[in-house]
Amino acid sequence: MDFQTERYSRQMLFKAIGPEGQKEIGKKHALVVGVGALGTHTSELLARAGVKKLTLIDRDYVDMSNLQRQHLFTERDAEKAWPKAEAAKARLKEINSQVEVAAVVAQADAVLLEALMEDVDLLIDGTDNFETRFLMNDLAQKYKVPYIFGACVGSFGMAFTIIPGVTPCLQCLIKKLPMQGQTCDTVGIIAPAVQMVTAHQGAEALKILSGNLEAIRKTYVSFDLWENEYLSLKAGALKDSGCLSCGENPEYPFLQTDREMKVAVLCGRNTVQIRPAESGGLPLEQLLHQWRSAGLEVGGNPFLISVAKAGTKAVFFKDGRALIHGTKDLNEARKIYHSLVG
Amino acid sequence: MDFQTERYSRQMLFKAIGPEGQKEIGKKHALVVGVGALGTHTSELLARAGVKKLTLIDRDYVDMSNLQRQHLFTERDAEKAWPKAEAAKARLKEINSQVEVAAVVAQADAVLLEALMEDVDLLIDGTDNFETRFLMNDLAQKYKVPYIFGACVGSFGMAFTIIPGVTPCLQCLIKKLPMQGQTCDTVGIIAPAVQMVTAHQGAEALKILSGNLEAIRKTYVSFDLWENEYLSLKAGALKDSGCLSCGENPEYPFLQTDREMKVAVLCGRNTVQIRPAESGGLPLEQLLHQWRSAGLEVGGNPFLISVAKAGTKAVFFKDGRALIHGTKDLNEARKIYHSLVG
Amino acid sequence: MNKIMLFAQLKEDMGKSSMEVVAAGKTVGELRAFLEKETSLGSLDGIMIAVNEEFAKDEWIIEEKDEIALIPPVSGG
Amino acid sequence: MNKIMLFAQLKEDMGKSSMEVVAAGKTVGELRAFLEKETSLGSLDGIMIAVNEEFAKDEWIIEEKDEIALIPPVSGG
Repeated sequence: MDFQTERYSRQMLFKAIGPEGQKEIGKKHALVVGVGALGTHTSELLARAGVKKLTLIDRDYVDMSNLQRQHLFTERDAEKAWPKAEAAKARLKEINSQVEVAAVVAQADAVLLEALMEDVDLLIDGTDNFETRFLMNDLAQKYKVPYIFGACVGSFGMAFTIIPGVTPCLQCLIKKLPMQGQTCDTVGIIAPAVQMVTAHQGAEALKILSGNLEAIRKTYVSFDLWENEYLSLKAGALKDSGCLSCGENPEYPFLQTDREMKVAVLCGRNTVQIRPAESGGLPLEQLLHQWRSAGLEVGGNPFLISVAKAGTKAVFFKDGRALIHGTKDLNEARKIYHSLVG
Repeated sequence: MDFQTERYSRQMLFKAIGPEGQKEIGKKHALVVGVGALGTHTSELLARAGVKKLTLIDRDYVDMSNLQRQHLFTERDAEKAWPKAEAAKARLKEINSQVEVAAVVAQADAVLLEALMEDVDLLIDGTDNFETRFLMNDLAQKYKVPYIFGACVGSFGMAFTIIPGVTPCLQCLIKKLPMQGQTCDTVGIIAPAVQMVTAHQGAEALKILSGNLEAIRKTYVSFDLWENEYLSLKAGALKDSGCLSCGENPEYPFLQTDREMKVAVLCGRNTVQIRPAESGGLPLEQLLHQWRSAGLEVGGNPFLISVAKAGTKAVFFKDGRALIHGTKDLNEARKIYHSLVG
Repeated sequence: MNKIMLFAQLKEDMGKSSMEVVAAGKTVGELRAFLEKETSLGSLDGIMIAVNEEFAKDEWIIEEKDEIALIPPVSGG
Repeated sequence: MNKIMLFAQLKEDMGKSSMEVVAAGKTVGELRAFLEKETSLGSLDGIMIAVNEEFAKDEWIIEEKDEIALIPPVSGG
């Protein structure tokens, strides 16, 4: 048995994959958007499984609070504040030197992601916000590439496989950008919830990459590991022929750059302004409640709330707009915004 | 926020754990028996979660075929054939230098395990055979320590939390040592099945270690990620007051060293003889079928089967006995035995 | 009566994991509006609603004894 | 009739994921012996049997329409 055959022998012994499926996996390129908890787990899994290429995209760097649930990273990565995509790439190369890994340290916006789509076979969700998820959802539809959605918070999580032309898309399932304020920064997260999501994402990825399309899960999984709950929900009825993302006359709204979240430094001030893609507005009262119970220092009035966070002060308005005082760094401001709103 | 508070901040934000639960986790010692697929995942999870101490025990060394599903290990570990417990320890120290890690490179037999039990708070199942699981099950009962059972093969897996005095034990659930011949070496394994088991084992471990005993799962989970199946089965009815492991008059049969599997080099020959703990016998026909469909070279007659495997020839008799020709290494012989029979 | 199962923050908001409501005859959209108005769940915008383990559109009419689940999408990752 | 759900290698052995059997009135132990004798499942030693999502002892008596699951313990790790 040669080196590579030995390496993947247990995966090839699994009948539904076999040597043929392994060969298929070895030709495939997956784009992992977000290299945090979900993204590090799925990219480690796919590197070990022997995909041809992984592209990892993340704007953030490793910090101490990531180590509790984000694989691939060590204390040294946190001390050096290494970019997540680069730190992940370095470790993945030690794990499987045969896999091509491209690290992109940047904001995953529409222009960048479209430029990366050329030979991508699969989109994997590792992001921490719905803005980027809706963008990935549009990309999946426009380029006819499967997209494996996943998300988690606390002990709760969910996963769903979106196959263009077959299943409903994320926009069919969730009409509006959800802004509930439950994020890992407000209600925490335990690592097993991450693993539970990536176990589902990983199995779906192996089915898709090995050509076992008939095995793909048709249900939306939602679970709570602390409450010992597991739901597998049929989703087909939500497929909407009028959907602007996957319907008969798609417009891919999140690929329209004029609809993107606007992030800009306010002229002459140490403040970044953020205007979200949709102007559905923010449920200020609910957010106030979430942030207060997360132990954050909160103030405000009926028109706005202010929150102290990581040395900055973030002010949120009812119309969805936010000002992040104390920084001129656009990525840091985005990070704070998503860590508070989702 | 100091260093450690920041590190575990997202876990402490999770309400059921909180700062108090985190403090409890930081006082606890978990014994992980078997550092393969399950053991590497759970020990990484517990090291990241901030337990006080992990003891890792495994007799084996890293090889190429492990890398597809066993975390913590790299190509270099496989090239150097580093002992799994030591390779895991080295990586865990990079991940969390605050956690004490003891690596034990040895066969996990009754004498050794009993010697390790002194201040152990939790037993975690990372083994690949039921002989060792039944031993852990007896240990759990004798020392009143929770034991989190887990196992997987193919895309199929299971997990169950055993609390002495409360839940049925493994012996109540499975009366006899199962010998079905379905192992990772005969039907393969995909990494997401491993993650799915360890997500459950990890969540249960965090509940136990943080003192959230009321949240412990009372059901036996069994799933198949390829078939999209998930069962959560009530197990209480199987609790057996006459059980020799957890009943009213326990004998802890697997801690009796005269009942252990006997492994010995045959005098003057390059052959190891193995006699399993129980003489229930082997289902030769079933094993023949399994091995043949795994592509192994099989021969034999109604009284015995021979299988070629890893440069050795293993001969199995109806009474459960086996001869492993071509080695004098007891651990290698055990490994081959369990890789074929389970 | 209909059992409504709550998950994640909805469970916390209500302080319980399920509740009983008379929903038969209502559409899913009407139930959503009713719950927003009559309970302390707050805005259910973006919350997905499943009836008997199947996601249902807002026009779907709920029947007696149908089991309803409110699934909040969460954003972490 | 009773539906018997099969998992892991049992599914492969039978070439299907479930089968129908008349089991009402039999104990779980009798069903085990019956399946070993009348089907190609082979020895069910060590296979756990659940009735309506609850593991049952060998003496448990199966009723009409009870759903039965055969769960093989596997050894990998």
